[in-house]
Amino acid sequence: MSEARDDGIRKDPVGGEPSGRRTGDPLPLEDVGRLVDMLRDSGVGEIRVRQGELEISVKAKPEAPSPGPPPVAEAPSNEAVSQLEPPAKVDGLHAVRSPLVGTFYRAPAPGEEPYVEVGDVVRAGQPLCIVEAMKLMNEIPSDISGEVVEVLADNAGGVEYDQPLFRLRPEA
Amino acid sequence: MSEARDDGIRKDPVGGEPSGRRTGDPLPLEDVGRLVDMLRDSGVGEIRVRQGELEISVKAKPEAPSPGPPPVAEAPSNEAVSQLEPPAKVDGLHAVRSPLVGTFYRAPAPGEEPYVEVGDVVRAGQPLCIVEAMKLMNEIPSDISGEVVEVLADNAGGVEYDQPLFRLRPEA
Amino acid sequence: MIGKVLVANRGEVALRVVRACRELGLRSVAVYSTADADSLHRMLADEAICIGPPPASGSYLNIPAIISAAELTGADAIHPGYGFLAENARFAEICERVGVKFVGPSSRVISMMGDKSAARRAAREAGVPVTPGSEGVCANAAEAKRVGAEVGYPVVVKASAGGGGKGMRVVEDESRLDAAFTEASREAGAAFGDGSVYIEKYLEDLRHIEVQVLSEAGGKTAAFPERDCSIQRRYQKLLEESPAPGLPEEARRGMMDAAASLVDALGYEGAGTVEFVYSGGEFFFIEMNTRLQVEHPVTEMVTGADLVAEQLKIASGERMDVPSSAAASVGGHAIEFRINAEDPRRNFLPQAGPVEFYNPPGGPGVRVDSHLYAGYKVPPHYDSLLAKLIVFATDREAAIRRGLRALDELAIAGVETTLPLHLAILEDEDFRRGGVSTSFLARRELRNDEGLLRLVPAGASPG
Amino acid sequence: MIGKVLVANRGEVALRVVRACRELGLRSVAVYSTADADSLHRMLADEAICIGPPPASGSYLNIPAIISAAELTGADAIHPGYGFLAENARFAEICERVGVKFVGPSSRVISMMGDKSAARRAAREAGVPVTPGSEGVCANAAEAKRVGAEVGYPVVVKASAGGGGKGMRVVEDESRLDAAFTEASREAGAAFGDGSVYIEKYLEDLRHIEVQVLSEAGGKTAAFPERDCSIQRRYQKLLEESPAPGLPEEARRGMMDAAASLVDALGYEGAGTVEFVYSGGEFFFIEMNTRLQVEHPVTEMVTGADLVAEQLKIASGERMDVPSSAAASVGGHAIEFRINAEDPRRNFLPQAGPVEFYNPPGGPGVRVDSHLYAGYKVPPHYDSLLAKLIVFATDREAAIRRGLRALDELAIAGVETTLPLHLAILEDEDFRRGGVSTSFLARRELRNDEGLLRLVPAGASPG
Repeated sequence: MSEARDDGIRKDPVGGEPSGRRTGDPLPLEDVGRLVDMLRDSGVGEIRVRQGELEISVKAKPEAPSPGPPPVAEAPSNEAVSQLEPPAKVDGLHAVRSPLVGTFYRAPAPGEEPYVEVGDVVRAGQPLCIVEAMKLMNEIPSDISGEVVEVLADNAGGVEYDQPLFRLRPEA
Repeated sequence: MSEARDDGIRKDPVGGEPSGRRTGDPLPLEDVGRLVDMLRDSGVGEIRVRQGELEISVKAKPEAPSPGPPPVAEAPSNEAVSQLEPPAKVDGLHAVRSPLVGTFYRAPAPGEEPYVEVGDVVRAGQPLCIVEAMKLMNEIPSDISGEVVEVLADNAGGVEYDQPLFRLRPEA
Repeated sequence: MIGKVLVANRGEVALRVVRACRELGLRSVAVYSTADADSLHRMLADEAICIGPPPASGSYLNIPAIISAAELTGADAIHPGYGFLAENARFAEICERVGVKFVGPSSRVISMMGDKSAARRAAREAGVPVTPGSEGVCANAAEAKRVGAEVGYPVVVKASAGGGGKGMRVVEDESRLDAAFTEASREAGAAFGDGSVYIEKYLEDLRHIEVQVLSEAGGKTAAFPERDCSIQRRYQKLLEESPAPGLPEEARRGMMDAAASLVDALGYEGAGTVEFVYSGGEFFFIEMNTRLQVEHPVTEMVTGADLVAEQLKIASGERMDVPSSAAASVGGHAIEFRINAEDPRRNFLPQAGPVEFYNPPGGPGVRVDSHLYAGYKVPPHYDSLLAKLIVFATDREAAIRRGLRALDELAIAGVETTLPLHLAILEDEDFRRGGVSTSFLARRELRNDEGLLRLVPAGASPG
Repeated sequence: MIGKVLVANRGEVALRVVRACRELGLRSVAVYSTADADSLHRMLADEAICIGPPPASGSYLNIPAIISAAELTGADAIHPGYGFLAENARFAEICERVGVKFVGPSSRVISMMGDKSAARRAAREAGVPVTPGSEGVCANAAEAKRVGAEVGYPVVVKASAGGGGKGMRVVEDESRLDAAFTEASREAGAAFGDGSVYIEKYLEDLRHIEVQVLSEAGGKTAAFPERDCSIQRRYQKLLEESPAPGLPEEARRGMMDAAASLVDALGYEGAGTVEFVYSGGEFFFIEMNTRLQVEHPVTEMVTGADLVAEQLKIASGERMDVPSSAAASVGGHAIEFRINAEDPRRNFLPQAGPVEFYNPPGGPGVRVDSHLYAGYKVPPHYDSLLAKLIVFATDREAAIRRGLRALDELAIAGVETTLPLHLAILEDEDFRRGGVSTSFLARRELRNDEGLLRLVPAGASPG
């Protein structure tokens, strides 16, 4: 899906014009407003859109870490897209979950370095990956500070909402 | 129903001829066999049949008192014929239950004295009442020795299988 | 006119009758054993009365207890359901004598149809084709041999009082007839208290096809489009459908007309089923069931009739609400699946115990007749039928697809059931083609295939 | 041809679509919010994907999440069910643009029918009678007054973008029109972001009657016998039936023909419903719902059609399997009862929480469409519809008796539901006579009568 990055769909959610913007153009405030709405409704941490020279980035206010993961129901026996979800905390580890359904990318763009590798120590708010939905690249920030112990999702694979993406050992 | 004691039905279960038997007739062994079967299948303590000069009585072997009443399920909310069943033992009392569905009579025959009154002390095996089913008078013996504390069923009223009929205070 | 109906049965059929009573404005009385105190038929009837201990002999077969319950509750009719006392002529006779309306034919008719050789005679007299064989009971092996020579081997020796395969022997040639006659007679005597046997030509590759009838006893008679009940295991029906796949219209009309003739000749009252074997384009009467059948909903789905309501109307002396002779099919196809508490992976071992989870299927074209609910405990004392799932669709292929969908939705946890066997049957190529014989299941083995069951030819090497 | 269908919905309608897919051999993909992780639609679909948090804005209304789910699972069609995104023209347009087949009409038609004044114009142009009133939107109160004088008072001011009674005002005489116009316009602006309003003559004692249509978009169109949806509470339908009691055949044909004309004129694709008011022997178009409706099973029961399967066939480019123009009724009567998680004894307070016991009714003529099971937790985030009970019988009286029987069997413990209200409606004399108006419930109060609910005339003294 990533090869179709500049088809007609991409601009619909942001409502912009199809072709290159220039420095003198009026600021696309309506687009920004929509992105803000989308960020709020979807619960993601950040949305970034780049289009030619235009780049809009919307980030959520840093929140107090949530008291715990949302309850996970027993997985029924159907062929779900996702793997069986491991419990959020195993051996004191913390799972960073996907705030939206989409395609998981470990790097900001094809050919670039992954945001993080196993063994990296990250700060809360630091981007860990991208989840793409409808051609929008959503940077997923870490919700805690700690060490990356495991990457749970496959690069360029689908992830569900609330699916664990990384396991982190929280900072002592 | 008790006034219809000598209609055609009465003899069907015992298979006898309709009219008066006399002392010289062969013994109705087939009838006895059927009553034995009936006693065994129904779980009653005694069956007595009188017809003219013939009288057959079949009693069950005295059993060790059963370890407890059969489990009683929660009464569903429908209009059952019976009253709500009181628990089998209240304040150490014992319930004597009906071994069959039928009509409850406190006395052996209309106009006669009841088998027992509240306050009477009875022995295990002593008849407490009659439950009539299909014109057969089934004497119901007490399954324990003790004092009659309460009569739970109405004279000439219907009783269900397993319905408590009397409350007895067991002999110390 | 009847006003209050005692339902002398349990399980799904007791519920079926309670439902029909409620819809007709009749009061219903459930009877139950202590093992069924938590049963839906007790809870949903207008009144309920406990009639005895768990063993059926002391409760659902206990005639004095049931008659007493009818008297105590003032019920003026008794519906026997199927099984238990439904074909007990003595019970029907006692009902007649105590003035409680037995919902069904007269004790005389029940008695005659219960005697298989008498039933054959009655059918022959009504002009209904019967399997070639003895006129009535065969007095001895010599008479049996005469009949055998006449109709040709193989023949089958059958108990006149029989049913369910007991007292039955297939005989390949005359040399084995003596022994088979003696064995069948002895087995029949032990099982039914009557050693009478009769001889029929043994037909192979036959289909079991039956015709539902309703009759007002001297008034109108209706014969319904047939049911195909050829999917059986050890003479027990498992899956029934209507119409019978690929049955020529001529055979259908022939069986419906034959059934109506027999019923009229008997002066039959109420609902009944005339059973035929169908083989090589010919059909022969085998027996008549003088009661409601487990598979009656199949007919209800394709014709829109409410057979239990009609039984009650007829018993009440009212006219039935179905067209005289042969009710028309609405042009669809119905299949019933019997979901029994038996483990098909362990030789159909009966199951008992709590049903921890129960999800009946819903949606279009699905009917469920069942006394199950989550938390219900299946008692070990009775028949293993837990639920009947009936699907209806515009044609057989659509009904099969709907059946697969509904069986997939149906969930029963806690006891094993015949559900996976039904899925396997629906996936079988011969079944999907339609028109298989009663040996369908006997010629196949069940194979475990990653948790699912599959049918494979009997004796095939492991797949 | 489509092969895999994403069901962009939850609850009973998601199950309905999953069932249809399975029966047609299409793969199904359920989407669910974290609040619905234990839901049957998730469990019964072939695949399932979690799309967001409990609030619908983040999950079932989250267009990017749903489109992503379709892309990830390779679904080539999306069925929107009803509610949520079913009449969202933008969603349909996005589906069109990403090349996923939206099961429904084009975004252009959804958009046009979503604008009530545009829909009125389209109906008028197709020769369908519309309620007397303004040609389109009224620019100002002066224009509204001109229309009011023309059609006569009372009139009703309605929001063009509206629905569900929002932005709506009944005006008894001209003196109140100015204020009502301003209020309605302001309310519409706040609710829908569009303050446009139009004027219609206000009809009293009207019945809500609607016609189900199916169309192949340029190919065949079928209009089905009508549904009567006059039993409403605050513009929410509660009970629907077909056919409409006492409706003259001429009016039935008139509405069916009108619906078919409109659909043909629109180049409509798929299933839809043309809604009419019926008053004093006349009928007028009010609006068209461009989607499957909650009450579609009522039509399925009386005609034998499978509307969801037909939707999927049409979306797949196949021919539909229903007779062109006006499918014939099979001659029975069907009633649907909406069992909502609302407490009718406490002003219909919405209920949430665990369903401790659930017993759906079974037996003949009963259909249940529900996502309930014992142990299911009703989440507080969504619509209150728990189950649809649909009964079918040969005539209305028999259907009502069957409804009473089935409602009596239906048991839901743990949450209060509208079940007792339905029992009260079925016992109401006016309802039983049939043909009541949409004010039926408004003119009555609920009275507790020994645990049961009864309907009494509004304002009556306590009984």
